[in-house]
Amino acid sequence: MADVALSHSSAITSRQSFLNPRRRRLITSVVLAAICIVWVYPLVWMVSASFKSNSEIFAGGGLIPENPTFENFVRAWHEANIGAYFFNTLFVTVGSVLITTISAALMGYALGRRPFPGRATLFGLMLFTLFIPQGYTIIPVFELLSNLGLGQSLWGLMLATCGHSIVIFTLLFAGYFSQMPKELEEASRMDGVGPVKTFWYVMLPLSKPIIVTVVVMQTLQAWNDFLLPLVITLANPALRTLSVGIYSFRGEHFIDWGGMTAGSTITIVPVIILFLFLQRYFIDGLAGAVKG
Amino acid sequence: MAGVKLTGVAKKFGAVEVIRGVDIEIGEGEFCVFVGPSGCGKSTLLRMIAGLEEITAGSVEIGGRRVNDIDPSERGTAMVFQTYALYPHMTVSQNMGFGLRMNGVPKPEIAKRVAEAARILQIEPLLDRKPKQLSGGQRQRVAIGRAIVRDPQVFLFDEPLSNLDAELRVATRLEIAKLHGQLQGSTMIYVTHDQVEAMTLADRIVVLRDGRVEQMGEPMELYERPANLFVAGFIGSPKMNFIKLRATGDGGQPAAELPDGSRFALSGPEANGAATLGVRADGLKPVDRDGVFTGEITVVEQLGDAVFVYVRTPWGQEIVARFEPGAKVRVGERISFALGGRTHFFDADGRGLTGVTPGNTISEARLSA
Amino acid sequence: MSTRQIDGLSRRAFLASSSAFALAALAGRSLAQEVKNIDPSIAEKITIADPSLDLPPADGPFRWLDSGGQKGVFYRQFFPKYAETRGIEVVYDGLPWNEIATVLPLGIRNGSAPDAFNLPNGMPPAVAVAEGWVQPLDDLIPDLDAWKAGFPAGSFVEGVNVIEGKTYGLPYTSERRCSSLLLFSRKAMELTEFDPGPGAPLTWDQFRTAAAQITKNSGGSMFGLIMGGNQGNRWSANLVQLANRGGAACASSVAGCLSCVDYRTGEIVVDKDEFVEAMELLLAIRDDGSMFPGIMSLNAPQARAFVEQGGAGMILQGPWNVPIWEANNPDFDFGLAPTPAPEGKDGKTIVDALPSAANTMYVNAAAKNPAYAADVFHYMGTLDGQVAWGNVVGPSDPPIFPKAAEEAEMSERSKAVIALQEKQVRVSPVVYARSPGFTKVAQLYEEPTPNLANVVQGLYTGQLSGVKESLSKLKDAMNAALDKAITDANAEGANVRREDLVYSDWDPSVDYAS
Amino acid sequence: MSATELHIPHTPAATRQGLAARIWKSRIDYLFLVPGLLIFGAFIVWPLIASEYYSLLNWTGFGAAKKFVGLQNYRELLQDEFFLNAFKRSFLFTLATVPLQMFISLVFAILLNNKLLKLSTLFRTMIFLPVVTPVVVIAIVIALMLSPFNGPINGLLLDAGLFERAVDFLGSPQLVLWTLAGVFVWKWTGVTLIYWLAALQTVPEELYEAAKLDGVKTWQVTVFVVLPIIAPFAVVIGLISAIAALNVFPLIQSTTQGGPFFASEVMEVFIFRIAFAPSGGMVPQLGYASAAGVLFGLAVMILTIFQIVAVRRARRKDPANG
Repeated sequence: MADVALSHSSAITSRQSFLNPRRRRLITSVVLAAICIVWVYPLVWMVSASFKSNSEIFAGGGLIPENPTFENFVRAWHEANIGAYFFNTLFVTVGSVLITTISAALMGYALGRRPFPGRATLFGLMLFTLFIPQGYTIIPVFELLSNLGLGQSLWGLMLATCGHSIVIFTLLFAGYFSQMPKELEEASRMDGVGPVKTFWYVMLPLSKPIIVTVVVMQTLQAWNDFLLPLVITLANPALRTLSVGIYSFRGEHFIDWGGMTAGSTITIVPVIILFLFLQRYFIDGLAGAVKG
Repeated sequence: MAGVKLTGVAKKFGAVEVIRGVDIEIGEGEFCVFVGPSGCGKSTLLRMIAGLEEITAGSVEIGGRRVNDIDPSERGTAMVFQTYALYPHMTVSQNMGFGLRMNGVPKPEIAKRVAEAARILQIEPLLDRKPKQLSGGQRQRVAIGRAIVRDPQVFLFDEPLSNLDAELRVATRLEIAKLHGQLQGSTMIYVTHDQVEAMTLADRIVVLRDGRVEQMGEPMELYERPANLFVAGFIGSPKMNFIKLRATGDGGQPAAELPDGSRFALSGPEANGAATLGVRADGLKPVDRDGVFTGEITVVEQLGDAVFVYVRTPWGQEIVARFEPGAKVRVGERISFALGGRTHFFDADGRGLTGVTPGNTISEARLSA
Repeated sequence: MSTRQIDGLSRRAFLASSSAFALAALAGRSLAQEVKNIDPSIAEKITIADPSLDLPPADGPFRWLDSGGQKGVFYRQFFPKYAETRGIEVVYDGLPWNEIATVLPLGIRNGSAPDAFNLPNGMPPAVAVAEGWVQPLDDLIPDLDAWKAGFPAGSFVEGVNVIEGKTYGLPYTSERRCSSLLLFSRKAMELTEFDPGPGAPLTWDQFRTAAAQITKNSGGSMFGLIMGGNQGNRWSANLVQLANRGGAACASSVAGCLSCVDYRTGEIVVDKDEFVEAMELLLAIRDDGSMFPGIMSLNAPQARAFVEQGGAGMILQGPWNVPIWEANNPDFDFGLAPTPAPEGKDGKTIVDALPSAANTMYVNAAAKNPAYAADVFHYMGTLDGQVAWGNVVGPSDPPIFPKAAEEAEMSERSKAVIALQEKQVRVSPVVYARSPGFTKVAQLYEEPTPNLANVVQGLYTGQLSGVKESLSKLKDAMNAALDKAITDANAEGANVRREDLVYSDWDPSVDYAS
Repeated sequence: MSATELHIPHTPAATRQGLAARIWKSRIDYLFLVPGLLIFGAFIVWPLIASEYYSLLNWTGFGAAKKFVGLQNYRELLQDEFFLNAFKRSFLFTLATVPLQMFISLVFAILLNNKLLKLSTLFRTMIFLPVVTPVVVIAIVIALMLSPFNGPINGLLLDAGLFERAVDFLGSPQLVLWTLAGVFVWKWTGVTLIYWLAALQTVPEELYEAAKLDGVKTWQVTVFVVLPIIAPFAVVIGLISAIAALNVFPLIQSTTQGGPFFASEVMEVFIFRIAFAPSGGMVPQLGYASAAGVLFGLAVMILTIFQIVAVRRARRKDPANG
């Protein structure tokens, strides 16, 4: 934007010609770079600390470790049981992403495109629940899972994790599908393709931006989720997810800054990699959420 | 191959009646165009034939079989959509073969049919492209190809050309006309709001308005004998000139009075009811005297093969007349016209009157005398 | 104040007092991790005798749940050996108290609760019995009476681990602990003019001066005093025990319907001068700048670690610090002394009952392997088991058999702690024994917010002002809550009165005994 | 064009058919709904209904003893200063974070919206990183960074001579809520930034060009052309951000648990404390906590409805975005 408004006429004056668009851009870049470095400093500091011994961390000093060590990672991996927690989290995340995406897409399709009786009511109900804080509903959720025999299993956790954002995702899908030309469905209907196949072969492939958004958002949700896994895995620490594991590791190692930062680093690496790979789709999808 | 017969077909959306009892019979192999202004229900009617809209009342028969409650895919119809409705994530050949694939047609058979359709439409080089990589015209062909591979008895076109630019529209119109020739015996139903398309393509035109059939017939029949004001105004370009008449027939001799008070005689059995005079641009002949009316030229449009001259009448109406190329007319000139070609008369309800012909101008002098 | 009479333990007050450990046991959880250098030979010294009873084949793994901490250290060594000897599989879980509070009720409901467990903090055993969570030991341990006779007097108390004549809990650790010992780094103490020790407590003034001197003389690298400030129980325990030293005769409960009750009068004494002055002492240390910065974001283990690392000189904490420091950092030179007392005073530290209610183990009413639970319980109630326990746990959760405490192998410091606690800690009357209806009161009692821990925190951070006013307000709220609970309990037929809390014969300087 | 016709079929047709027939006809649609409805019903609707029922009980959440007390919980809540304070803090927190977050992200968005700025994707990614970092990790990092003892930030402040004594960001009752608000803004600005960038996409390129030719300065274009165009989005973005800001439980629970002395206890933390984590020997009061949740939910909903009305108004005023 910096150069956009540099006008013809004003560019003639000497002050302005010093600040030509290129220079302006350069200055903007430098300022932004400085801000961004401060912005990510805590995370960089965390990664840096994870390679330092505790005494070096406490001594302060620069970001580059004097005697880089992997010991923190080894310790965090073993003592925080990160390996096992990692796979628990992965299991819950992948499962909940699959279930959520498919259910939200199906429901979003029906809500967005199919004029079935009760559609408006369901829409209203979903909007109504969208704004109600869910933190305190954990007891009924747990009761339900217990009654289903899933109160202490990763499956239960996976299912309950799906509940978090299903409404938002459904509305995202519904919004997206409702904007699709209905001729696509009609064409496929003329071709003798049933609603299920049409959904699967035509509509779903076309909703890739939303799918990616939902996948990333649900991954973040499942990977971040705290209260739900905390309660569900209370009785069985072997089922803990990374967030809960790191939280309790922290409870046990308040002074082991190296271990905590190493554990944290291990935890965020997969999500960050996922984000870097999918960021274009993800950002498009998020953007769609506000435009739609 | 089959004809299509609509009997008393009606459609309601809630309390809104969109189609109000339509009876149409389209013969096998016929190219029938539904034409009408926006909102006249032509697309709805087409979609009812396709099975995309439910039929509130009446019956639709295709090939003698009542299809009201038959699934779209079972009706033997194929549809080409205005927006093409190509599946964006599939290649051209996948687009064309999708329906067949989903219905378990063996792969070699699909390939064969797709290749055949591609050959007919000359889109073989495009088969592996995605719709995004195609031009509008090419997309249109793919959409038609998708219809062809289904080998339907009835082709349904829903304004297939409206998304194309003018030049392409003309070219594609020709292609469709050719296609109709190639696909021997295929019945085609074509919806458009463009009367030129209707005139050029149709074996038969159905003019619709407000969910009713205004007139049905061959193009020239409609052009020459519009059943009512609406059809008369809708068919033909430039639009037919309409001039309000005041019937002044006294006694035996019917006559009509133009808004400026000039009068001319009328003859014919229904002459007394004439309320509107309709005359196309080529029905006005410039005359030196005894013209029906005189006006001042406001605009001259040179089209090369013709000249359209817009004339302001004394009562302030703008009338268009066709001149031969090279006609020497200038803006600001006054010019008199006589009714030199086919004229149309309509009664107060807009119904076309048959057999009414204009007679001589009744001069002021005679009048005053 | 003459005859002694132990009726039993106030379950609720008891549990409440133990919730000091409750939250400390959040820390407790960490102990298991923190004590890394356990001598493996200790496990070898655990001898497991033949089964005390006929053991049926196990139905699935035998599962044991407690609050971990030092207990975890013991059981993680004990159970592998036990499992091997008995030829069964054992699953041991050590969970923080707040997790037990959530997990156990849910587990009971969906049938996944372990065979033996600690009750959630704040849950009166009578409630657990009434709700059918636990089963009595009477039918599980054949020689029950002989076994019980091996315990010191006051171990089995009606209303605490005996309900309506049936024995439910295994009371295997002693509550005779002082959770606000003055623990200090010798290096830090050398910066002061004082030399405290087990027999030489500091006065409050000395304590304050020492803190200031450490801060000043270390040149700012070290602060005089540290506390786990975001852990409410540390505030209340320290305040009550400082007040105890000034003569306040009430247990250091953080919660519960009978917290801070002086049984001599039956009154809640939380706004008495001893309390006010103890609070003002803490505020003075804060205002001197001698308190470690940012303690409101520290929990107890963190605070403990800063002492070890040289960030702070002194800490008011429990005996469990001793084995932790010794195990983690053998080079760390630290000393200990009783809680500082006001000039010229030497009040006792009061606990609600002899057995540690928090550590008491119960058998699941729906246990799959009750016999094995009983077998382990039986073992823990023998001298062998008690010594094995003492060897590992040391002074943190002392064995309830005094003989075991003597016989167990412990460091000098640990022995000194136990001796100090024997001298310093006294058991108060237990109201549940005399008036069983109070179990109902305990169930119905609704703790006021803010509670004592909150008020102390609020005063410390400056969100509350006026020590006396705040504590009086708290007392009124506690009284109101207690009176309401009594009224409600009577409505349900408890038949109790506020006067039941008065034990005019109680002498706080000696254990109250029947 | 038959555009108008095309839209008509979308309105659920009230045909002459009976409801049953229409339902039967839509049976496949209901099939589509099944998995989603199961999840929605089980994990959202049922807990809500259950909570509202619980809110009428005097119930710990565990024992079998449920006592119906009608609206008593609600009456008590309205006199509970801790509830009222938590309520107030929640809204204060929202009022502090939402505008700040929106402003910071808007500035970023305007700067990053320059196609010629080569590093803009990198910058955007950097600003987005805290968003993808789990809250628990953020809590750890923040606690370490802000530690008054050995923490790098205090080290910096002390070295710079800005303060004499270390600042206890998370331990001081005066600072803690604002510290957390800052952390919250830092964590979530990345998302708002994306929303703003999306909004900026709707500003036609020609407008910038036209302004350029008119000799209008950058800031003038921004203030007088761009901002008015994207203004309607502000309401939507504000709404999304406000909802997010009311759900700060994980951040606060994993940093201060609402302390010190309730200074950072917002609504969700209050509810959690009452329902699950009563301090000391306090008994959980699920009924009471549920009532608090219901009241809070109602308040949030009313707030939301206000905002939605505002959105509608804004959209109506600006036909371009209708």
